[in-house]
Amino acid sequence: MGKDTQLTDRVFKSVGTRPMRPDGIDKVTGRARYGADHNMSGQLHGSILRSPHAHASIKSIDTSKAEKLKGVKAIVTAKDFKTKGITDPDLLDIIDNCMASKKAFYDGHAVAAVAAVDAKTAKAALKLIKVEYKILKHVTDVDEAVQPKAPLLNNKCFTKGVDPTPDKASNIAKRSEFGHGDVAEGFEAADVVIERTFKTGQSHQGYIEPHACVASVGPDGTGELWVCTQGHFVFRQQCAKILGLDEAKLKVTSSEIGGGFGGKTHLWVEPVALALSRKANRPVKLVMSREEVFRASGPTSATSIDIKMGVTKDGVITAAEAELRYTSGPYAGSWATLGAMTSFACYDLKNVKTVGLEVLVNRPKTTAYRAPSAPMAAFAVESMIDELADRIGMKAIDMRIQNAAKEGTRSSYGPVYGPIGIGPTLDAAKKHPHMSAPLGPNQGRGMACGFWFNFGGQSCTDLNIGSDGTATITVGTIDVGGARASLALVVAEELGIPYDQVKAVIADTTALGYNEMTDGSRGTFASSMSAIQSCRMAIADMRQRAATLWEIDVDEVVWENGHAYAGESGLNDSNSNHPPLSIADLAKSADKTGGPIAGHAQIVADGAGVSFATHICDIEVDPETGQTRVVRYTVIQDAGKAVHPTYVEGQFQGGAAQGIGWALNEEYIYGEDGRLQNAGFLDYRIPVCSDLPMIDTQILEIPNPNHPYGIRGVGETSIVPPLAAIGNAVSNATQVRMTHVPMSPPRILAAIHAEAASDD
Amino acid sequence: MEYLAPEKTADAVKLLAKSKGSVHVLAGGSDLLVRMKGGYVEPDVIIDIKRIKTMQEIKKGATGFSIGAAVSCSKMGEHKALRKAWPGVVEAANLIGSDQIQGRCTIAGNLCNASPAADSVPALIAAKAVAVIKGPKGTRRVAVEDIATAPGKTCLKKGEVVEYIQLPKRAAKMADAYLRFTPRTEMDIAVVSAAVNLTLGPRGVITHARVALGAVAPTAVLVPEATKILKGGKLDDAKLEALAEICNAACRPIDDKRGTIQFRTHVAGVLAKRAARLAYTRAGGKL
Amino acid sequence: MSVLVSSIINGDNIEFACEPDETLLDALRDRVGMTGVKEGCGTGDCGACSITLDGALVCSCLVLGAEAEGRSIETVEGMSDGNVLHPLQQKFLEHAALQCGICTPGFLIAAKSLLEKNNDPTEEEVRYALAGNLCRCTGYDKIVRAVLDAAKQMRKA
Amino acid sequence: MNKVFLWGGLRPAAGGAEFVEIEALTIRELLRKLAERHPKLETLIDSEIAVSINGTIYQDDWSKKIPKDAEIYLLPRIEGG
Repeated sequence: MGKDTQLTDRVFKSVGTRPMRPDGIDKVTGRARYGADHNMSGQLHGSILRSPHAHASIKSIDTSKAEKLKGVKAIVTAKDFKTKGITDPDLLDIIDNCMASKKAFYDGHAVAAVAAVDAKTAKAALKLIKVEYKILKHVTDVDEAVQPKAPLLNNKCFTKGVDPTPDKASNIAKRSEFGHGDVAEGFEAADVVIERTFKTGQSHQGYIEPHACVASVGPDGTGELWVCTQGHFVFRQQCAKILGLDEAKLKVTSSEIGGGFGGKTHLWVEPVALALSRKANRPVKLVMSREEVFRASGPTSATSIDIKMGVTKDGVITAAEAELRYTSGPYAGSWATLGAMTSFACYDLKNVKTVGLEVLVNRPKTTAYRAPSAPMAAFAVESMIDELADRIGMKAIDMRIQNAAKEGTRSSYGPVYGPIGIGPTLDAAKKHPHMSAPLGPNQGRGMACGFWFNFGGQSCTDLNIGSDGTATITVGTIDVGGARASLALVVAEELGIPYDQVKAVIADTTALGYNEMTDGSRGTFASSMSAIQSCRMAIADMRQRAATLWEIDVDEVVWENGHAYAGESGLNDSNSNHPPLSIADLAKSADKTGGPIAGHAQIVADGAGVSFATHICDIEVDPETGQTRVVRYTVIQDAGKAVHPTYVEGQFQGGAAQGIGWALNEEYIYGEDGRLQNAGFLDYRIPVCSDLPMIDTQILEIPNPNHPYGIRGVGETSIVPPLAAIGNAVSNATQVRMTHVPMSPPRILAAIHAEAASDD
Repeated sequence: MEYLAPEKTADAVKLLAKSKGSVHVLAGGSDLLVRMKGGYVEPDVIIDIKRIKTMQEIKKGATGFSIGAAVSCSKMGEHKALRKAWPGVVEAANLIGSDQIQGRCTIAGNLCNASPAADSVPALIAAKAVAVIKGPKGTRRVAVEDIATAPGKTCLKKGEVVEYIQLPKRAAKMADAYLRFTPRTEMDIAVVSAAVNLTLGPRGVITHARVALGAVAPTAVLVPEATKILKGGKLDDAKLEALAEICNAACRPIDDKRGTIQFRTHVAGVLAKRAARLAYTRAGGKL
Repeated sequence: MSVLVSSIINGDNIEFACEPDETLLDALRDRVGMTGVKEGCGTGDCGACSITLDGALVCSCLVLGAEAEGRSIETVEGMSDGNVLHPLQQKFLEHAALQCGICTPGFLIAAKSLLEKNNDPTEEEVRYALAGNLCRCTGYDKIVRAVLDAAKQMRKA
Repeated sequence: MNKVFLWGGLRPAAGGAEFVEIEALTIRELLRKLAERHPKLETLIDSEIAVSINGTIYQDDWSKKIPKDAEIYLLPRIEGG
């Protein structure tokens, strides 16, 4: 996709307006159908037996009694998942996670599943399955897991990324290193050097809709899967491979999705439902309980980060170094890699080095969570920046401005930046009234910056013009929070017709080519790019049709404002004998000019623009209890071009709220037995309405040169700064540096008391 | 499973006495249904008491208020006279879960669920409330602090059901207050809580006091030593500090997912002080 | 053994049979077909299954289906007046007070229950009244604005 | 001739080099030549690599043209939420 030179001064008509979403009425009347809202004839109830142990060898599974129970139609265990011929290690991990083969790696790991006529029978059947375990020593803490004597999860895990490869197995699955310059030299040049260790708890995406699917596979290998997912094409591909089905014969339909945030990019129960269905030759509905969601679907990593930064007394950061240890559950991932890449991405550093270590632990498999791995790294880095600024007597915002990355800066992860928005968000923050508003007693203000890459990937769209001139845009990316509205706006813009004459539809896997998932903030970025190309193809076709109707050369037809004009200058050509033709006019005669009017595009939407944000927040701390209250919160972020500003604001606000929850209370709490103690909304404590203030937003528009409208992804960056912004605010309110997320009241109070004791 | 919904207390008692297996009373259901969902209980019989009219009533009589066992906490919140007489008890009842939960849950259920962190229980203990229990052998009256014997265990015998909770009569210059600590503003379980009930004499002198703490021991506890500290004289800083200390000393908490021993012990004192100030000013005292 | 239950659901007499230990949430979804009532947790912690039962706002996951005998139930399916949306539904759309929308039915029922008791709530009152409903997408900002705006419009009407 | 920088994780497979110099017109040509020179990189190239050309990251499009003297940086593929 080439550059569009118009983009900076383009005047948009539809893009940038705030119409109502097309799927809205269904969602306010209860008509919208989510994962658990679909049923099929003859449907069975699926249920999963899960390990009660954090780490155990599975000696045997006896399903004979359960099989004899009346109403039980199928039981599957790992034996029903054939791994022969599968070489992709990630896919093998997915299969093992969906159904434990040799070992149960965490409390909640699936070991068997039942399909029965109803929930009651399924539940009774699970109780009749006898699993013999040999309990093994477990490790859930990231720092304990890297110790030489830690219980080993996988005796074939030899750290990747180290040369030569170690000959002794460990829980460190991968080491990845980034950076440039010479940090030792950099620290020499510094006037102040600070070293600290930060820890963050494991948080869950916390989508309100639990995973749910209905699977149906016939004896001929033809199947259907109805599922709440962020990527039904990816699910089709992976499920087909796992089950040994032909992709083309597996139709995957994405339901409305009740939140994902990365957690629904991954298979958890779907292959199990398909396997049960195939065995029973009946449709199977499988819905996770909330407890199962917490225990057995992927949370983010818990981390421990050693960081060292040096600064001159003039505020120049001379060197920065970090070792970041990220848990990835029982299987390798690339979470520490992403942490190592993103940690210092906001700054222009001459000497920087980051090392990420992927650590295996007896916790559920880590999945992506909104800008995965970036928030924890930002917590460490942005806390350090505040502390360094304080030490040299500089304002934290000024030190950030002075060191901010800009066009031409070599990023800490390697490449040199093009035009980027970190500087403008900082300038906007400095000018924002929030920065200078007075603070009350026991209140502190904090700020922090955040970075996320964003990406694009494969996209495929169809545009079809109806006989009345209205347009249907069919996309293969899931709409998680208003994308249909945004895509309809883009199509309306491109075709020059009103928004309400465009219908955006999410197709199932039989109707379009492959599409990547809605992740990496790519939904609107990539689908709009493909939609624009589909429109341009249809417009080219319509120009040709107008030329045919007018019996003139196509070069003499100009397309403007949704109309074909005869004559080179279009609108202004009053000499033309041909009155302009609207899309509706052209559609009316489509049967005489070549049949239905359509456009199609299949692209790799590369060139997503990186995205930066700066957040400001005020926190009040009760010094006697450590209780916190978020008093005020402001998000400033670059959107490239905000297609539907209301939903862009919504992304900013939602990301901030998730970050606030993570910063203050959310975490996985494990007992001595390695079992999760708080597998429910009550004790996991995501923020409720009365916990938050209004979240102010400021959208900056620094166009992405690689998108025809300048669009960047906006979904993820907003969760990156809150951990640090809140940490800095709490530290400013209490005069105690907070180093452990979540900053729950017991932790804050303990930190205040420890500081008071050290002062005595 | 059998679901039964008697319309008279006597019938409920009969059904409870004769039912076999795992028999459970359904008042608000906000604890029972959660335990059923989690598979922690599998009742053979559920006896729903919400169809019993007398158990649905809040009555104001010569001896004080009686609150039927099936009265939802939101109904308590809507009762003006009750709110005026027992602001601490009502605010405790209205802190349980959300509006949705309060539309169902009851203080009798909260009491019989026997959680050390139950919100309404410390307030009821401070209020010197009594549970009126009907059983096969007739009626007995038990002080609320004696109902729970351990986490999840009560002194109720087979066939017994709490019919109503009795709150003493109130005069002028009496007030109570309940405060709890939760990390979130709502939808949370008390990490620690404190209830203070005060009666003032002339010139703001405290004549009676009762203090109870929640979530700091296996059951909610009455702190009798606190009564001695508060009684006689006005509420001043010295009294408050002594109150905090005695409350800290009364704590026997555990470390768990909701809080640490250290945190609970410290905050118990903080909340006791704050609740005492609130009750004192509510009763007309000047700080 | 199933229990036969007669209730008034969104103004209509409806009979359904359910297991005695089945929740009203499951009965509404699986027996009556009211899938607008959502299950987010099944333990009363998220509010997605909010309904009113004889006018009281409750989580239907914490009510047994059998308890609904003779009682009146309102769900999101009964909120609009014919083809005219309830002002709350309209304002939720106008303010983009939903992203994924799974929590929306519960929020609408809870907000309606609030406005019936208090037609002029403050922001703080709205926030506390809706504290039993979890939303993970919006950060609540636009939901609160939508409810305040709907209240304003309903006061004028 | 383009300077092709390797992120830390790739360097062991390329004999520890921080960058290699390769002349290539497209990403495909670049990766092919890279694998020829450092066979150990081949499996990593197939599954784990994204290519940054002058700061813009390309995860998939191997037909992408490489401008003369562009800065090329090989990075791990990124996952998102």
